[in-house]
Amino acid sequence: MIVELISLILLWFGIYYIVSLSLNMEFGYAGIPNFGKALSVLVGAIAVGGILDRLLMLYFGVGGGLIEGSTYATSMINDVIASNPLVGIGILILSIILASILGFIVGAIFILPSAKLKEDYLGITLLAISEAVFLVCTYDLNIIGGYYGISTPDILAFVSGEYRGWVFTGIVLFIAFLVYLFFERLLNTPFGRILKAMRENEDTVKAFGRDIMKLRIKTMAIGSAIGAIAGALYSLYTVNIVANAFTRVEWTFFPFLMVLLGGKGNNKGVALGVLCYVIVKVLLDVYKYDLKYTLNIPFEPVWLSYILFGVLMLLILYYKPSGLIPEKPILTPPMKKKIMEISNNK
Amino acid sequence: MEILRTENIIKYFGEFRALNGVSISVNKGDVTLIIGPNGSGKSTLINVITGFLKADEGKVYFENKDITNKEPAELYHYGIVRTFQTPQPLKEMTVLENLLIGEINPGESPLKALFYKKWIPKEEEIVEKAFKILEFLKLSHLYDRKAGELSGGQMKLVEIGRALMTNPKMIVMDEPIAGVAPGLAHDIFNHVLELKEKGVTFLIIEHRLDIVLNYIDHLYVMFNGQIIAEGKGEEEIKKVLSDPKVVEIYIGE
Amino acid sequence: MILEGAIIYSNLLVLLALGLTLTYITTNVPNFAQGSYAIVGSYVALTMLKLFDISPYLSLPVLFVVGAVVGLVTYLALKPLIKRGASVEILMIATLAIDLILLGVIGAYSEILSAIVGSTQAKFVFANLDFSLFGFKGILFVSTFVIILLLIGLYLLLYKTKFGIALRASMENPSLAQTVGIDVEKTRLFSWILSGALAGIAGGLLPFMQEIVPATGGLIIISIFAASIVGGLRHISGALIGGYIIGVSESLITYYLASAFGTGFLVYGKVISLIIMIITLLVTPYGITGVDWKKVKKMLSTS
Amino acid sequence: MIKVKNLNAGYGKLQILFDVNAKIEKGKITTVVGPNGSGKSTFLKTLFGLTKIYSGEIIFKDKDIAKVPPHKKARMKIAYLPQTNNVFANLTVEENLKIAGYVLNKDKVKERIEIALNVFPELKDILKRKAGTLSGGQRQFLAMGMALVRDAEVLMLDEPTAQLSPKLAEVIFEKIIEMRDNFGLTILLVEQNAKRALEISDNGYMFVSGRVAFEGTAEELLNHEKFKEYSLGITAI
Amino acid sequence: TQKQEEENVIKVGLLVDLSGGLATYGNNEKHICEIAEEKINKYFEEKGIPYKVKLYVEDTKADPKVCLDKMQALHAMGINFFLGPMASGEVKNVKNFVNSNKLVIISPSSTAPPEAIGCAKPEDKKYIFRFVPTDNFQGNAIGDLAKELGLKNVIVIYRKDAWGDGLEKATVEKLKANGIKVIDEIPYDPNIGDWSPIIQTATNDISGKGNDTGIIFIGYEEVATLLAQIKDDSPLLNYKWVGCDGTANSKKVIEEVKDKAIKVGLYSTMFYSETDEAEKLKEEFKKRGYGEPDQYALNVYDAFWVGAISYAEMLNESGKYDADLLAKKIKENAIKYSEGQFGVKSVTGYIKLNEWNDRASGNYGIFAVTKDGWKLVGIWDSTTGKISWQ
Ligand SMILES: Nc1ncnc2c1ncn2[C@@H]1O[C@H](COP(=O)(O)OP(=O)(O)OP(=O)(O)O)[C@@H](O)[C@H]1O
Ligand SMILES: Nc1ncnc2c1ncn2[C@@H]1O[C@H](COP(=O)(O)OP(=O)(O)OP(=O)(O)O)[C@@H](O)[C@H]1O
Ligand SMILES: [Mg+2]
Ligand SMILES: [Mg+2]
Repeated sequence: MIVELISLILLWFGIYYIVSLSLNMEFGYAGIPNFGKALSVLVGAIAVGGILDRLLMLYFGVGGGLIEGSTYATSMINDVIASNPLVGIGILILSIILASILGFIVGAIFILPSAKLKEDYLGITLLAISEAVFLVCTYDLNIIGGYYGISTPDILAFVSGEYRGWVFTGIVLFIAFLVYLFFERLLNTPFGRILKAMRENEDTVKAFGRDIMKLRIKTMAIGSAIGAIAGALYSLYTVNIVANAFTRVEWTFFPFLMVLLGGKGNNKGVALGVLCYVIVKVLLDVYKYDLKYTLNIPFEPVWLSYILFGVLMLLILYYKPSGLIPEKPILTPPMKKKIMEISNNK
Repeated sequence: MEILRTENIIKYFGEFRALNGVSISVNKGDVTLIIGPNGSGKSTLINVITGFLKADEGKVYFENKDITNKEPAELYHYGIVRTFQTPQPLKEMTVLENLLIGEINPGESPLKALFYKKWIPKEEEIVEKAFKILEFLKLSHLYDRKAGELSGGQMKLVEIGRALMTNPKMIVMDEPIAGVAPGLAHDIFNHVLELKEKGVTFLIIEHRLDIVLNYIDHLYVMFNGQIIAEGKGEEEIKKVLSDPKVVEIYIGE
Repeated sequence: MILEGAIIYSNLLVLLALGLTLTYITTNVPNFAQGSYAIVGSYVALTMLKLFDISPYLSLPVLFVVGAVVGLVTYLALKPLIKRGASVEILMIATLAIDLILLGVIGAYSEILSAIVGSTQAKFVFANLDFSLFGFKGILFVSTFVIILLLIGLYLLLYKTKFGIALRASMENPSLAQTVGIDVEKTRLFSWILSGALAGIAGGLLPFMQEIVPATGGLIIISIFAASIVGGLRHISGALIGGYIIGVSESLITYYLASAFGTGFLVYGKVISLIIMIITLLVTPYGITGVDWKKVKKMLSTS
Repeated sequence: MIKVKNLNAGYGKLQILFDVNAKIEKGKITTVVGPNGSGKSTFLKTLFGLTKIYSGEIIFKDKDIAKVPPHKKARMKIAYLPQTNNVFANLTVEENLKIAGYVLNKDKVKERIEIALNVFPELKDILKRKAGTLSGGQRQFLAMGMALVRDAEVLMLDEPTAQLSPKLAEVIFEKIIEMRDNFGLTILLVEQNAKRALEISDNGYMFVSGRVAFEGTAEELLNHEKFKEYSLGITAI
Repeated sequence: TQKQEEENVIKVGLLVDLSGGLATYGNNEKHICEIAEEKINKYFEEKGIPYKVKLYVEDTKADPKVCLDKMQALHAMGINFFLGPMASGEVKNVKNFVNSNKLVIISPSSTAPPEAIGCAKPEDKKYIFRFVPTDNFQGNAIGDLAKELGLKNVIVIYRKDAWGDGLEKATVEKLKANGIKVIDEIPYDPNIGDWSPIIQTATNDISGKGNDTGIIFIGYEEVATLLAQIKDDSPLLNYKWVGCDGTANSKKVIEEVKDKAIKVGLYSTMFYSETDEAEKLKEEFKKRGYGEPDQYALNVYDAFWVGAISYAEMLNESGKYDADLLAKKIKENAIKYSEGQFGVKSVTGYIKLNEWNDRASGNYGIFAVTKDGWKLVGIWDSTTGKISWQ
């Protein structure tokens, strides 16, 4: 049981860490209130489901609608993967590439309203765009199968069932680690600094020659590309895509919670925030029944778990209103060197 | 030689005409001062020149290029840098970071940021420079303090320091020494003179005449959105300042 | 018929958006729990109906009070954070946590109520209880009346009384507000209470229009935000205008689109209202009430 | 009027003021000068209760008010004009003035606003404008006007003439003198326009690094070595 | 000892929507499972079967992602057998987790065809049972019912989700085959706030049509809200309405819009079994203050029984959890259970599963709203397609 719990926690840690890291760059660093984060995750799913699946259907010559067609096409590719793991890995890489390209493009377009809109107005507009796309994808069955959903290839068809979860968790953690390294490298630099400056005061940044719009576009393109990777991974994990699984609550609000819990503008803090969230959630999911029986409450433990979850989150916020690990200044190597010099001189 | 010229700038806020046909000319390497009663449109003029407000009519030329209503970011690349009357600190960032923003580093492009070699040299250079400026502004002991937690005068100093980080052709300063201790204010203007020697042009708004008059070459007086007097050189400036109209509206008895 | 529905729906959105705008104006917190506040009100109204046989219209005063208590409790929960100078985002996320708590409470309560009443109370409407007047539904009159009353009251309060100015002042700059002698604590408390009370009222009326389940709050919050924002977050009349834009586009415009392009469009009501909101915001970046009409007039007269 | 004893205060864990002792005499103008960041504003904020006090006493009318919350101090007829963010940007000029008289009754407010508008007639034309759209100087005299509306006994002003034209700055200084001489107000002034400020003051303090570096009459301070050092620059990059 | 006790407990997960749009159904399923839990435990005790069942309820909010999250958590607690989830999208989202971890689930209400939930071959669905026939059955029943009612033209109003969409398609197909003209197909958003666009559209469609026209409503209890919002003098109330198992026997309809429902009849199809077992269960359900159980609640009740019995047999035979054995047992026991071989009776009639493990049997009762509430007015025979009116 413990083993399964750990696997579960690690898997979700990995997936949410990828989403939260990208959100942290957009929101924690650049100050863009991206309440449409779920869109980038959905885009990842569209890359896998809407594009890759169609390619597979073409390749195998499966006709008919997307919903049934994808079932047959993926079933065929799964047979191939089962005997040739390389194909599975190839599909994983292909999915990630497709997702990040599509995410990159969508992110760059998605932020364009920010040319005119500020803060709350921008935040709600991003939310609205994301929600509109979500609803269209849910009701229109031709994009990714809507509420029926479509199948995606099982990249681990060669791994036997009981180990599949572990292997996939490993893959997710590995990719999350790469994403972490990427962001650390990308953001502990003048780029990260200028993003924070933009968050703090746009006028100053403008007066000193930076094009705010370009910076935002770059940020959101990268952020959405990474978010899309998480979406692709999730789709590959569940081996299918159901459009209404990409809700704003699960993929926007909770990641925001994780980022703020951990401490925005701090990639390590965010890791802690994600971990806290996932652990609390999983443990509550599991142990709430014991609570019910020990406390003898007259209603379903589900409700209790919602209440407790909310209370715990509030408590963490009380205890650490600027996150578990607060933001730290960006110190580039030359800054570190110079500061060392000064403190030695003292 | 003229570096900046405005022609008949008109600017409305709603129905209110804040600038009513302002034409000024600034010579390269001069320190030009604009004075005028509160609300006469000085800051508005500067905001139009630096692209933070769009002129309703009129033209702005910099080095004979038409820069009317260009974006602030673009003007920076023409060589114009400015400070704000109300300081605009990057509140959650350190004083040092606030200064470093003054110079553009190639590492601000996400692609180059990934390759340290592309930006470390520049970074070393600007860090060095930033500490020198902090030293001068008596802020070096506060380099790691958040800018939002500075005193009013210190914020003003950071604002100036950031402008000094760059090597622009022209620095536009909106009341740079309001709230700055008098001694340090003199120091700052002495530094202005140093930079002027190197050919930097200054366009400045300031009310503290007791301090700034010793350092300027050229004076404009604004009133109700118009230029009402101008003087170049010590003699003329004196004359303008003793003009009864100027005394009445601005200097007082 | 279609117009009537659209007006009622808009009215309810206005009511909900009013509360949201109010806490936003006065405490700067975008309250994600606003929807659930209303649902608390709905369940209380249901309780009054089931246990004491009191019509939901008559229980509005009670709902006002209950809503006020919910607002108060939320504020007390947020207070330590506000005191510690938490950022707007942190507060917003905290309201999300509160929303979750409310969902849990509502869900648990609905079960307990079901047990008492003897049938499942997880989902309900009041539409069948409504009266009708001149061939129109009662809710049309009641909601319109409540809105007019509240708008006038709020307008007078916020823009015409000293206390109203104090409310807005303490949001903008609490420490300066203290220097002029405003007890910032009290003003915040008041606006949360009032906002909760407004939501309570909205909660009593909402079931006349749509089905209520414990999660309804989370489902409607986007429409509430949309209404509040498209009208302009800084002014209470923004909620009025916004509520109508969102409400009317969700029903009326959707209906006309559907009759022009096929009934398939009918499911896209929310999408259409969101798109209209986005377009409106792109034209008027600070919401409708943020438009500088003098400037527009000048632009029109010069062109 | 106000007596400060061994005051230690700061922001959170960061101590700014160290063992400050001071006396603000009734009906007199006391001016505080000092380099940027020396703790002048912090001193005023501390008196008003906007910072964290670690130890020390603030005696006002024989009572220790160190722990009294700011909004109550406003009711004790202590007024404070902050250095920055001293108007409500989203309220109109009129609303700003009204709210300044929050603790007064309606008629009194009207009367005081009348007085303030007479001192700053420039405000009359812009009553309906949002304070956020004012020029720097206009904002400053709105803030001063708000201080006047308050009808206080003790007035603490943090750089009231910053950003004002020389003419208006002089008007302010004259008003300050008038308030002392005609209304008997106690005034605590922080100024970087130090020379002029000390010329009109009775007593002077100089702060350096959060400590009182000089205490005496204004005249003594004007002629003191330390003051010269502070007002004439010497360093360069 | 505790450990022993633990080993003798058969943990059963129930994945339902408790807080979202399907909350009443979720609650009904939950309550009926609680009744089943008691009865099964009593039955085990009487028969000397050394196990106890224990129910773990989770709220999925009808969100496929949440559904998978919860299933993962429950599985981590050692639960291998699940009742639910409710929607086809949810079933699809957990499908792979079920297969790779060898869990067994029985959904009481997912009706989409197997290919639509990602199963290319019966092998893919060997652990996924559905105790509800796919949409064709009920679609045929509704189509035939419309014909029997003498309808020549119909408007179909349907819920836009996997459940409503599937049933609508099947129904329309049958309607057309029966020579009935479908004037319009009007979808509605499951989270709909204002019904007036739907009402207005339907009114426009129907204006001037003869009384051989009808309205087919494919959705859940929101029909009560819809009817409540239709004005008393609306022309829509002059036509016959046909519902489905989502509306049949809805207590809300009786409580909230009985008069209007009587006026339009609201002929609704529902799984029919001759056993009086169902009646007894309904009685018990009502007695406990839960109201009227819906079709899906009855399905899950049977699913629980079959699952529990099979689980116990599996443990007896192999001593541990064995998915393949359990699946095999469920398939066999479904029939035995329907035939009453265990001494308890099915409440939903004969449960025959096809090669996809989906239910492939069943007659439909036709219920209508009368002055005395819901009444069985006819029975549709799945083999003949004929309706025998009562
Ligand atoms: N909110 C704050 N949080 C933390 N430190 C602060 C804060 N405000 C001011 N400080 C620090 O306290 C010290 C004293 O600041 P203060 O504002 O009292 O200076 P001052 O004498 O008024 O200077 P100035 O003449 O520039 O207004 C400075 O070093 C400043 O950095
Ligand atoms: N955004 C705005 N909206 C409306 N009016 C404005 C706005 N900005 C400035 N004004 C008005 O335009 C006039 C000129 O303002 P400006 O800031 O240029 O004055 P200034 O000469 O810089 O004064 P000061 O010396 O006090 O800073 C003032 O009357 C001011 O109130
Ligand atoms: Mg100015
Ligand atoms: Mg100060």
